[in-house]
Amino acid sequence: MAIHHGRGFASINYPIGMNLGGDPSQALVHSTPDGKFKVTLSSIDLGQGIKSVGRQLAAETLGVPVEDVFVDTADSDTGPHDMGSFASRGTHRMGNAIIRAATEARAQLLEAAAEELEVDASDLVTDGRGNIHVRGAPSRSISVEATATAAQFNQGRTLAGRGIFLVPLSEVDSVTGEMTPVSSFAHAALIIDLTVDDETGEVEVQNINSAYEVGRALNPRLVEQQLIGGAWMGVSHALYETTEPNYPERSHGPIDFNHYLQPGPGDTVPHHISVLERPAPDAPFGGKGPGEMCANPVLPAIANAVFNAVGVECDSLPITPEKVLRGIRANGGARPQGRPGA
Amino acid sequence: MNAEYRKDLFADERSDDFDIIGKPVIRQDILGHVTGRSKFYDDHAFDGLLHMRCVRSPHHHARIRSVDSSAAERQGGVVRVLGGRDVPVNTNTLLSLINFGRDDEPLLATDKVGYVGQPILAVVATSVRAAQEAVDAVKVDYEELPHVLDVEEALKPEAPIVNEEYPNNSFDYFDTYDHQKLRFGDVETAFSKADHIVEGEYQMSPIEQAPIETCGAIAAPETNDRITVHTSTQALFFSVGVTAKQLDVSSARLHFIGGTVGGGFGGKVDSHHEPLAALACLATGKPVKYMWDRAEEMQVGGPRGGERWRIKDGVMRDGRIIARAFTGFFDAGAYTRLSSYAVQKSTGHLPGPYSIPNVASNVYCVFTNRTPSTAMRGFGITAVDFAIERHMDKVARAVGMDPIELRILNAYRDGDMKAHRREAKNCALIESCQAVAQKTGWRLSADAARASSKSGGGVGALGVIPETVTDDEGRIGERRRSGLAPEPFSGQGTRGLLPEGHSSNNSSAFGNAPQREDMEAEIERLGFIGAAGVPPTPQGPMDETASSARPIAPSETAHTTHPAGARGGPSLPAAYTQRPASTINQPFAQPPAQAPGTPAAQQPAAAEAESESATTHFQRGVRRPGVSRFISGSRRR
Amino acid sequence: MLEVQTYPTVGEAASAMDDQARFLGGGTLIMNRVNYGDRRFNRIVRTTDASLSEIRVEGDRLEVGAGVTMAAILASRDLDFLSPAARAVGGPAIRNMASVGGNLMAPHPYGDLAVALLALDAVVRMVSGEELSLEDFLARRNGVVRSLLIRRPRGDEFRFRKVSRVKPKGVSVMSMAARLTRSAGRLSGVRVAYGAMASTPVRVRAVESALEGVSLDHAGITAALSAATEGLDPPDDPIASGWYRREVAPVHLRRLLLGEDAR
Amino acid sequence: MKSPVTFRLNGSETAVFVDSGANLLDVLRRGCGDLSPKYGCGQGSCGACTVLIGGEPHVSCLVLAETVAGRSVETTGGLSNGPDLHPLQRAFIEGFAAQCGYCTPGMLMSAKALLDRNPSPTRSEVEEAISGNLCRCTGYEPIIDAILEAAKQRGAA
Repeated sequence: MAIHHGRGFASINYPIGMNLGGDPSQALVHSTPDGKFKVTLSSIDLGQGIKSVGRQLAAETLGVPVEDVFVDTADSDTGPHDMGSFASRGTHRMGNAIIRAATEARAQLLEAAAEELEVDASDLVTDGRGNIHVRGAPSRSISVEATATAAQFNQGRTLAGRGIFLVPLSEVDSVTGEMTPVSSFAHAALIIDLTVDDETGEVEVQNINSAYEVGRALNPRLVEQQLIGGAWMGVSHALYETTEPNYPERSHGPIDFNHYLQPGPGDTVPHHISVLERPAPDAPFGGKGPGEMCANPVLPAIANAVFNAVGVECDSLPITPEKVLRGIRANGGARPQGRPGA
Repeated sequence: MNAEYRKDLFADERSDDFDIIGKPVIRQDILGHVTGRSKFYDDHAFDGLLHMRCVRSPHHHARIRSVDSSAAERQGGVVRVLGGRDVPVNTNTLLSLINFGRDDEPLLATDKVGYVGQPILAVVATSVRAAQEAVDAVKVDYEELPHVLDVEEALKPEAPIVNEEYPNNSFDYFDTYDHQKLRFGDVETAFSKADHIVEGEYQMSPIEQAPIETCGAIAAPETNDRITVHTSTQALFFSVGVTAKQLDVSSARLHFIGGTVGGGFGGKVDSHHEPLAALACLATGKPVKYMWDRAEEMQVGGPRGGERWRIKDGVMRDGRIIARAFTGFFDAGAYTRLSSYAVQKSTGHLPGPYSIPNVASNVYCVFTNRTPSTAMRGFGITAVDFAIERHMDKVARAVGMDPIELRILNAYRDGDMKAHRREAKNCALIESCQAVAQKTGWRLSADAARASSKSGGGVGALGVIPETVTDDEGRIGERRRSGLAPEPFSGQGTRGLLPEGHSSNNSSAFGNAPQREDMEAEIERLGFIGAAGVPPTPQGPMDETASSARPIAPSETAHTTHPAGARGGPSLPAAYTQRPASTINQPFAQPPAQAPGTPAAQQPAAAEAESESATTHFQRGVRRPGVSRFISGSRRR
Repeated sequence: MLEVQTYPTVGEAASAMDDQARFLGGGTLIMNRVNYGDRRFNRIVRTTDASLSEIRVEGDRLEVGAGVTMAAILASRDLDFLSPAARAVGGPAIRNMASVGGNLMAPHPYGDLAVALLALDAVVRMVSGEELSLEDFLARRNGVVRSLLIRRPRGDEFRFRKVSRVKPKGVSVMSMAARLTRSAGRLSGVRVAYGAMASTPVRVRAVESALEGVSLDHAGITAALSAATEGLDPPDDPIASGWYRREVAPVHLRRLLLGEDAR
Repeated sequence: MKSPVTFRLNGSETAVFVDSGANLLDVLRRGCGDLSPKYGCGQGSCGACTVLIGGEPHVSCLVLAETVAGRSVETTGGLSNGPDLHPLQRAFIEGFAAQCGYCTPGMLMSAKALLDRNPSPTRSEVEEAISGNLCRCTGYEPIIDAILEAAKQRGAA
């Protein structure tokens, strides 16, 4: 009986904002009479946080406090068209649409304020705390609230914005596969430490060290949510999950969560994350959506670590104890490979 | 968990001076979540709500001889039993909304079933129990048919036909090929020059998205002859479009509400619940809920498909990968859904984040008698990355190299040419590798530790689109007739040669210009410094201290690896050696006469013809009977 | 339609049973079937009889009502030896509902508590008054159970181990229980039972006899490990294949017998 | 067939007619209009429907509704005291312990049952307490951390 330690590495990139459908997103922004802003979309929040990210993008772009902005999604009567929340397009496509809508609304906000202050709109800046003032002269100011009231009740002006973001459709060439598939790439590199029990084939992940390059962490806590949950899902995909345990045969497909295996709360793995930010041109504030990619490097890193631990090639997922045990048997015993990078 | 932010990296491209961006602002939706007041689709109460359950196939593949629902219709609580004949446009394919692929999947099966669990009838009743009892009372007479469950078995000549719309058991690409090709350089010649050949096969398991909230929709009559649909969809307007199309109603009558969804992970794009619930609502005039139970979610809901990938690498002793060939199979199950698209998405991802001068792939969307697969987190990429990164470790062992060093050596850098013929930009693989190696004490050589994504890219052969060998193998139906092997260049088909620099189109990866000037944000307010911002960057400033850490290929290697006309065998006729831009999507065997080597950029006429033909397709799509009044995009098969 | 009949005494409930009825204990098995429209039954029979939830102690003899929940076992000092098995069942919510009687009826791969009870030679007392060994009951699995009669094991002679892939709680790859009674320093009259290794929890007689008269150490248990799956044809399911169960059963049996650390 | 059932829901007397064989989850959601417990499986395997009966966690999808007659039922809908959030709710908010939010009401009920009985649990006691509650988004760690934080805050208060 022996427990073998293994270390494995993998690095990946991930396409952000797939571009094979020519898929647009739209956003609308408008102000209430007291200078609070509503953002209407038809994005879907599946937990990834588009309501929250959209709100931050709108508030930053408008130059108003985040508490004064709310995102309303998704109602097909009020939210303009959006292709959907998939393919790592939400932050990229909708984020850009929101920035454009908020930019237009901001321009009107500043014009309305300029009229009240009797200055040129191009001389005005926002302070992010609900005020607009002349650049370099904070005393010549008007609140966003007063501006909105004046705009709507005195000036007869809307403070609203429309945004659409469309990356035109990329054709795919039939012979070379030439295409323009994506807007940018996110990146990740990851090291897994695990143990393998050579009597049972059981694998236990001990530690994850990762580096994720996300363009810009628009909200670091939301990014961390995705990276932690995504790494968990990566462990789950690598070691546990399948709807068809005997693929390609269809027997013994699970129909409940007791039989569809996933790591439980007692299987959490210490995870040290490094976040890198190389802002992507054309992405909102440079941010790339981290949600989809973060599970991917975990799968091969685990397989590589299992090989490192016991010398078994695990090229078929999930890496069940049975597959590891069969591999050890086929090799006539565990064949530890020695610690890499030492 | 702990997280560190490496603000030191790429600091010259980024300003972090914001009020709200980059701040840990509390989630907008969290108070609703912790008080249980967030409104998910099932959190809407309706008087007289009806429930729907489906009669489902117990067979992998069977002809439906007859269906008798008379007993079920008489049972207590049953309001309506709906079949395929009740659906105005019963057959659909999800991507018809972007004009991609042919309608191939019935909402409710009428003539035959192609997988266990396929719905045949939808029973609408006053309670779930009454609907379940009625489902049990329906009698379906089946004639079982032979079935196929393995992707490669399905491509063989003797395999049963899974999906009559695609009788070769593979999706038709460009009305020409049974797979999507990628051809970049000359893999065969490069393999012959490589010091090592490393091969491997990798298999992804089918995986359930497993959102804790199961998929579903509630459709209720609204005032003004409209229907309100509360839905778990991940794509609101996809669902509107599919419903408008299949019910043949104006989208003006559809009011879809969603946006607060209990997890999706890709499994809530398929838009099957909305049309069925809305159909039942129209048929009964009552609110109807169609919600999957967990068993349906797990076995009837489309999973991440099983994918199989084979990789063959040609590697030099120093670790440079000079050629990589892929053969990929997406197990679509019985119907297309999104798998046809995933094949192209994965093709655009090859050969992973590495710069390899010769790449080829054949990727297949294969029909088998299993639950149709669909999107899941990392769709089209997760399995490829598994394959590539397993393979990179095997390559490292073959050449006796540290696995991270191997990746950094081959990593793509700004300015490198990618296999899909676009320049790499905004790369950060090397820095990600270095960051994780550094904190775990994984020792890297000085060269690898100093390497940078921003330097050494685009040099020599890695900076250009190479002269490329092409082929016309795998035409639709050929494989079924001849049993042709699936690997690239595995047959005796005609070879062609495209000149260095050949590009067939120049589509932008960047967004449309703002509609009006005042929608365009100032770059400085978006946090980009210098060259990093919008629009597309030229190459960033060279970091003088960074080492290229990349053995620059001698120019001899760079430019003579695939000499024109030097391939084994008779030299090709001139007509096959050049492939002008305007032939995109035309069968390869009939290229129009064209001066060789005319760069695509000098062919405005061709580009115009392109966009015109796209418009034509779009209009034709819109006018097709049964197509939704609005459409979500335009593209070609 | 589904009918629910509630009776004040378990006796009346038992007489209301027929093949169209199911007896509702904690609900974890039956309500699942109800929710999924199982039409093999159209009546639910239940009782409000408090005596079903009693735990009676007479010296080292215990009578545990069929309605006693896993949570109640965990809360009972008298049943501390059953804690590892009771804790192996579900999460806290399931343990507040799942009953001893239900665990005897649970289909593969469930029934971890029954594995422990098998190794303890528990006797099933039916509502009819009939008493039979748990092994015999599991072979037929019908009738309404009133209680289980259990003799408290001595010292550390009772062992239980559940092998699950999900921590801290998951379905059994297998579970194992052993009562390692000794005579003059040697094992004697040992009981060993497995769960998830057959269609019901089973006693493993080949192992029991191979342990007769040996010492509890590596050398002593060798023959028992060789006989670990004798006569068994473990099932395939989504959790593990029969092959895997057979291959690792000796490993887990050794770890159980010698008290080696579980991972 | 419907029959009347009376019980206490989040401290208030409640009477509702239930269908024969109905589970408590359906009755709470559709009969009482308390939409905080969620349907995730109907099998007792996900925990999204967890409520407290007599202070103890139960998966309400497997509880025959009429069996709660005369008993006290607590749901996440009643967890806050008016606008004053329970320490668990505050800890979940500040700890970013929810993403899609669908498992959250069930998690909170399991966590409340734990803290009511064991005000300063260990990490493994927290893991055990939520071992019947599935989360597909977070990887559990932020949830475990939030429950431990809530225990700390409650101890400090």
